[in-house]
Amino acid sequence: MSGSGVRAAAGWVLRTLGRALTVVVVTATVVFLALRLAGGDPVEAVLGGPGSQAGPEAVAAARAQYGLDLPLWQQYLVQLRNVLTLDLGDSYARRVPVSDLLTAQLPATAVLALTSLALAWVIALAVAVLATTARGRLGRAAARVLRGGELVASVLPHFWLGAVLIVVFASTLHWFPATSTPGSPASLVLPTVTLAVPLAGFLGQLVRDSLEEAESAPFATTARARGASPTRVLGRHTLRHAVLPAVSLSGWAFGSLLSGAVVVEVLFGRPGLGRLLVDATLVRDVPVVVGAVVVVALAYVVLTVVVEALELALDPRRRAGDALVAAA
Amino acid sequence: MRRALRGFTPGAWVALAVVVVMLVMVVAPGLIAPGDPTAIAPREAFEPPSLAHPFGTDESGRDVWTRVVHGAVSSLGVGLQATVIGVALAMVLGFAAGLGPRWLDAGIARVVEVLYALPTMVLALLLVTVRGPGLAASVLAVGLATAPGYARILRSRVRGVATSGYVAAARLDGLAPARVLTRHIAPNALWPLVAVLTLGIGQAVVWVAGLSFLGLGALPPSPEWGAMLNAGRVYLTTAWWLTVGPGLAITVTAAALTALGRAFGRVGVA
Amino acid sequence: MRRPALLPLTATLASAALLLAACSGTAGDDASGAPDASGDAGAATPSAGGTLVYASGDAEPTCLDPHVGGNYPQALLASQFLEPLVGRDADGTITPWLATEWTTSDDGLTWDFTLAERTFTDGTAFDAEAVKANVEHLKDPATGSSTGYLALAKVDSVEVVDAQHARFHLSEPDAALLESLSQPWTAMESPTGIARGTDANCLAPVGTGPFVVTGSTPQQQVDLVRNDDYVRPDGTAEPALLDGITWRFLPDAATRYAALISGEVQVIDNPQPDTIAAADADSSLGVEHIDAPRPGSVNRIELNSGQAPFDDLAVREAFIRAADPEPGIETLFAGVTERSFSPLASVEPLAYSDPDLFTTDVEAANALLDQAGWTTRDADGVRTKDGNRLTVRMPVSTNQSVAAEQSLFEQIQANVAGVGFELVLEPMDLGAWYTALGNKEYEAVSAPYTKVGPDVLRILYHSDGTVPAPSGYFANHAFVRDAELDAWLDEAASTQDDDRRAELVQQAQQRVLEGFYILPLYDQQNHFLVRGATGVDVLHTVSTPTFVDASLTS
Amino acid sequence: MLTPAPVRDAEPVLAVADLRVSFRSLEVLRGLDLRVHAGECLAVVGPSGAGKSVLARSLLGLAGEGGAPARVAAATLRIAGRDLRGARERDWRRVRGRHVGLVLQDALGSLDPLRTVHAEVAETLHTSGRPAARGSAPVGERVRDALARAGLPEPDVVARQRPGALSGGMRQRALIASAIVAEPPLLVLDEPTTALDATVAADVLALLGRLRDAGTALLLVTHDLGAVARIADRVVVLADGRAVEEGPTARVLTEPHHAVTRGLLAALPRGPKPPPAPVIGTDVLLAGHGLRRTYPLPGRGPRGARTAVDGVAVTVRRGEALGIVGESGSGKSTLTRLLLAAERPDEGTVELDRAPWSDLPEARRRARRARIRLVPQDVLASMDPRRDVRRILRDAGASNPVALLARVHLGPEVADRMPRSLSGGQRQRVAIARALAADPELLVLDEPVSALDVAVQAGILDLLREVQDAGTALVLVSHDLAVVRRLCDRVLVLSEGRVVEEGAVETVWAQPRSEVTRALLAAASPVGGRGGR
Repeated sequence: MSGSGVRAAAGWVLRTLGRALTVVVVTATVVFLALRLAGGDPVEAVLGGPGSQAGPEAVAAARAQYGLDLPLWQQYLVQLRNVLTLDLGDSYARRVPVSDLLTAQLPATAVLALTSLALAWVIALAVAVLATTARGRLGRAAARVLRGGELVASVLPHFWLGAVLIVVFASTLHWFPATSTPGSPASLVLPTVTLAVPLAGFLGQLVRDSLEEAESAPFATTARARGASPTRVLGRHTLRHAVLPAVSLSGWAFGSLLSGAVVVEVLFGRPGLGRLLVDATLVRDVPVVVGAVVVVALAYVVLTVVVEALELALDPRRRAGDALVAAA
Repeated sequence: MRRALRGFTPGAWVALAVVVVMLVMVVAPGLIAPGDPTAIAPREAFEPPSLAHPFGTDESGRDVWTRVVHGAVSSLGVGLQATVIGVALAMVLGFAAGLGPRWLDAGIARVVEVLYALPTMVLALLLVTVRGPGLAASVLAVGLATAPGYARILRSRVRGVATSGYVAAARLDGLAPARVLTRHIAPNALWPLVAVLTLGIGQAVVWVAGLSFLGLGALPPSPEWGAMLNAGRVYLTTAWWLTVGPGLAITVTAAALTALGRAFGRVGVA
Repeated sequence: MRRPALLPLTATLASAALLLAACSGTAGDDASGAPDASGDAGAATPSAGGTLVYASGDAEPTCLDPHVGGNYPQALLASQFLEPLVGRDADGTITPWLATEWTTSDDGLTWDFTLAERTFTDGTAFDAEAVKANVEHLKDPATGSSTGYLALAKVDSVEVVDAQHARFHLSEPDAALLESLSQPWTAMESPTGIARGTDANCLAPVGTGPFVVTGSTPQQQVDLVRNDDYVRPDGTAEPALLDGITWRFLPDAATRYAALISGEVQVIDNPQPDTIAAADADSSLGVEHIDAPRPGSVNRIELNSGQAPFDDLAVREAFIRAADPEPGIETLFAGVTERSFSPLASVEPLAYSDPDLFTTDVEAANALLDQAGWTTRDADGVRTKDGNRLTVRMPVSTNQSVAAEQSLFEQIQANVAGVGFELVLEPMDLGAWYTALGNKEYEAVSAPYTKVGPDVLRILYHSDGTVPAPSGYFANHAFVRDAELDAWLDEAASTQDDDRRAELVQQAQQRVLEGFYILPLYDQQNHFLVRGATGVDVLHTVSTPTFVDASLTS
Repeated sequence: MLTPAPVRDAEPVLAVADLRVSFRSLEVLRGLDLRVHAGECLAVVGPSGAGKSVLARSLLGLAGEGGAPARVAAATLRIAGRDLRGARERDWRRVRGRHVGLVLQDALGSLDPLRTVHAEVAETLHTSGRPAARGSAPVGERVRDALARAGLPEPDVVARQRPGALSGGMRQRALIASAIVAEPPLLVLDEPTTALDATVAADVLALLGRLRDAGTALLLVTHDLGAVARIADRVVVLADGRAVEEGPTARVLTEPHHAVTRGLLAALPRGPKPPPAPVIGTDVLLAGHGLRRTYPLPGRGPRGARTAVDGVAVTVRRGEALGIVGESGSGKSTLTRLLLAAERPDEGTVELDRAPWSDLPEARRRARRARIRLVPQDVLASMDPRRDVRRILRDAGASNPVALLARVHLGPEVADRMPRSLSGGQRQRVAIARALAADPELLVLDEPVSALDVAVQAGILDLLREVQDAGTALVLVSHDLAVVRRLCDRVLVLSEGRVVEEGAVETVWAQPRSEVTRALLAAASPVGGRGGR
């Protein structure tokens, strides 16, 4: 790599770190302020939850232990320092370091989100390809059904879909368990499907739109004129064009997955960040909520970096060398 | 608009018809379902669908059909409000980023990123803890959560329009910048949002419904669809029909709005 | 379950499922939690060993030590590994447990307990020192105890007479001391365990109970294994049949029931009333239903008499006359519970009922409101007086209220709307709910209170209960301030005379009911559904389940 | 310049009889007969909508491309000896690439932008059987060979690049390389030079000529009669789905029989500017002195820069028509922008009517912008898609849009149309009308006819002549010398940002002094002829 290349890489790393820092600090601040303005005394989280009838000495002791007797701005600075040092402090309610708690909960959510994302992409691509390449009367009818299915899937509320899946596949057919068992892949099936189906519907529409566009582009015609089979045209040309817009919308997918994870984790009784967030918010366990949101925000930054890399891999036009020539 | 309709596929026409029916439900629900959506009859609870009760009755003996019809106002209302909030915020961000100097564009990119990094559910949870119960927090959360997406679309549209041939032509025709903005940039940048908006309302309806699962939805006894769907969900094994009405209402409405939005997008100025 | 009704759904989703089955490989085979559900309770035979899976709908305790804070989820779990000094049988009689006998002085200020010979599961001996350490732990502000701290408010100190004898010194007589000591929140923990500090003790408190906490996965489960050296309250050394219990947290009621039916779990709590009824009605499901209403207060709506409009007796009566919850209770709870007309739970022997006070009478309600000056109605049909609407704000804790209960509130909302009340139901999370209560931003509220014995009346209706704790919490939500009632409750709390106590308790209940401070609804619901296990029993203190004689059926 | 007629008795590479193609109820081709022999180039010409593109696609079994399912029927359809009547998709795939290659007009769109040139060119080899097994050179070598044959310098470098990194001419060559890599006996070319500069187009045509000479049968679909004259042996004139005239190129172009053919030829711009000579004032309307404009190259730091306009002086007199010609990248567009004060020169100034123009702040220029108006190259993009023609004209200052439309020979009904729904010629007229709305003294036209059909082109040129005769000065930017000669009084030849030649059009035409001008003249349409025959 040339000197300018090294400089460019260093600049990129700095920029990314700067972005991460901004996002983390801003989200942590927003969450801290929101929770502290929300009403509900965090000290109750220490004393066994809201509605505590602990005596005044107990309350004072707890306040002192967790620094809740400091002025709010000092508490904020402490919180911010904790975030920036990735120490994150201790949970008020659970009395363990937030980082331990998050380390324990993150994998479950990550596995759920990633398997769902993978499944959603598989479904979306399969449906888009089937719907686009369908031939004949029957095929076109099937394609129409698939398109309608995509549309409906994209608007299914997670909680309802999950509930229906549980009733059908857990309590009626006994195919898959409704709840999570550590280390059991089968217990991942229903939550994954619940998360994946609406996302697949959304991605599928995007992919299909751009696939149809790419299939009618001149380069596809040219490829066919070279004797390329439909499979080859799809595999070597159009599919790559088709996934690009959906990949760019990964920020949206991220939000959808994380929001869905909150619902799915509660519904299926799975451990995970989403459920942790809900529970911690209810009891005003500020360090846990801040920590969880910061982790989510960092995950988002990581995701955008991955997406950028993916876009570069998929679309060489974005690479520096070509961009120079194209711009000139 | 007339030109837009000419480009409609049969599917888009069906979607348009559904939306029109929904609008009737909003404007004059009594025409379709004359009953009182909150009138209880505990002794007639959990009745399966029949001619008298097309969607059955719920746990309090209320007619689910009547509630679904009367719920259109609040359900579509929240979708619309959330989308309006999202679009309003997006317009500020999008135009500022699209027309402003580089540092402003970069700053707004950060704001958008932060909004993206806070998933809808998390935003909603936080807002509900701050603002208290009711739909207002959900609406605001969904509005905020959808804003970054709109803002990004708008920013690139504004950029695109601002560098377009007709804006350049207008400048060379001697048109003042403010007039260029109001006459050319704003209408052309906002036009594609009609499609996105339509689509967004449908999505917002679904989001708000999703929030009711966490108890962040409409206040009882409002027949908001998401709240109904969540209330009916717990009886899925014993009274499945409770979710059919609101479930259909949500999916059909959102699907129709999505289809319509996509149709607008296709025939509109692409 | 109505299988035919589900067919369309099944058909639509079946294709997707097929796809997934292919993706997940041998999912169907190794689904550890999804065994064949054809098991029939009639043919089932109990077998020793095995791990029972319990699915709790209650919040996951953030600390397993019930001394810290002290809520019902902690009690549920603590009942499996901690034991109290005394027990309580079905008719309310106090029975020996870790204390084999006890005497009290004439002035009621000194109690002597003779202790059983037990060893904590960490090897520490259970003796008078341990009892002293436990009481001190509960009373130490640093522990942050709430429930146990209140229960032992009158205990000044514990004196170690000798290893097997502990003497309690009280500041004033406490008629409810034994009942207080029977609760899981005051159960005995190993002093060695307590000495580890709150953080460690929260993760795995050490007791003398039939099971031992071995670990926990946050938001997933707590693992319990059998205490092989367990000695039962009657002194026989006989460990539990099960190898252990997996205590899981499944917040969603529908999912819990589905997990029970699919065989993933054997016991669930907080089931939906409709699923209880379905299980009761269909014996082929093989579900055993245990109905164990909680002691203490009944589930009721308290009317805030401390501020308008419910500072007016007539308005309170009008509300209660118009509410008409009975049809709703019948349908929503599908016969699994009955309407209550008492401030106290039906399991309390001293509960006093007066159904006549609660007959529905819309005309009377209207007349009462007219009398009270709420004569005009606005466009929404809500009564007004001096420009104020007859609005009743009711914060509803979505974490504490099951769906059926929230539906019942909606029905009451519709009913009282008929006479001109605007009942605003405000669903909110627990934190916000307590905040609303603390700020007195409510006119009506439902806040069940679990405590063993009629002493709960003193907590809920004594004017002392209107003074908030440091957190802002106060128990007397109805804001009852009645000097005579206070006197009766004080005397009931300290009298050594059981008959006098019964008389006072009844008088007090009568006063509360006649003052229309509360609208009693039904017992605090506490049901367990069991499938694939037998021998599950319930303790008669705070109705927590015990699995000491439970075994899995195959 | 025509090659000797090939041997006719051999089996033709392409034989088509009574070819009919219809989409739903619309018949686009109505019985067409074609024969192309090896080493022969057959041109198919005709006005827009004659069915030329459908024909090109039908010959590869791709008539249905673009959505609507097509019905294709023919009495004969033979390519390289294979009967393809009723051929199924699988049969067609064996023919495409190997026996017939296709080159489309839009080279940028026709090459997959995400793939390297190598991948695109090699594709045919991968689809038409296993290349290695066919006993020929390995793929890399054959791709290299094809690129070299297509006239690309440094084929190894080009092979690694992506289409986006290539210039228009290189892209077109790469596309041709991808069509000839498997050495098909028949090459179908759909408007292969339309999007190219005259000189580049001439090179590409020369390449095609070499391919033909090497024995490839070419079917050239085009509306560019100049291209036809250069390489076609025979011409088929298509109108309304039928062949209305067929014959050797020389005969068809010089003695057209059919009205359509005559119309096509008549519309070609040729010859000098018709009299009467316009009234040209003596005072200078617009003058640029020492204009220089440099663009930084992105990512290259302060050192990297490209000088687009380098010390240009230009004057336009009142009522005069000035032509600015040059190849792509010669600085034409930048100079136009400088004259319009759309951007500021790095050095030098532009004066309008002897008053400062480029040096003024934009706010003070605005009032005078009515005096100098632009008709941009991409006319459609310059019109707000949300506004109809009436509003577009009003926006530009027209008080009576209908009268203005009449001035550009458009009916009043056009006022209510949206720009998208207009034909290319109509759009161009609307654009001119808009530019005329404020009665400017100078009209700057950037390639006003390059995207238009010859017939439409002629009409626009006539209109511009009318505009000049009415007293408006014109600056016509074009790469087509024939167009400039037809319309302009004076011409400025640009190359690499500098003026290489300047003078009266006829003088430059007759005695070009610079190499660049000579090359442009050589590339200019030979049908028009240098001498105006």
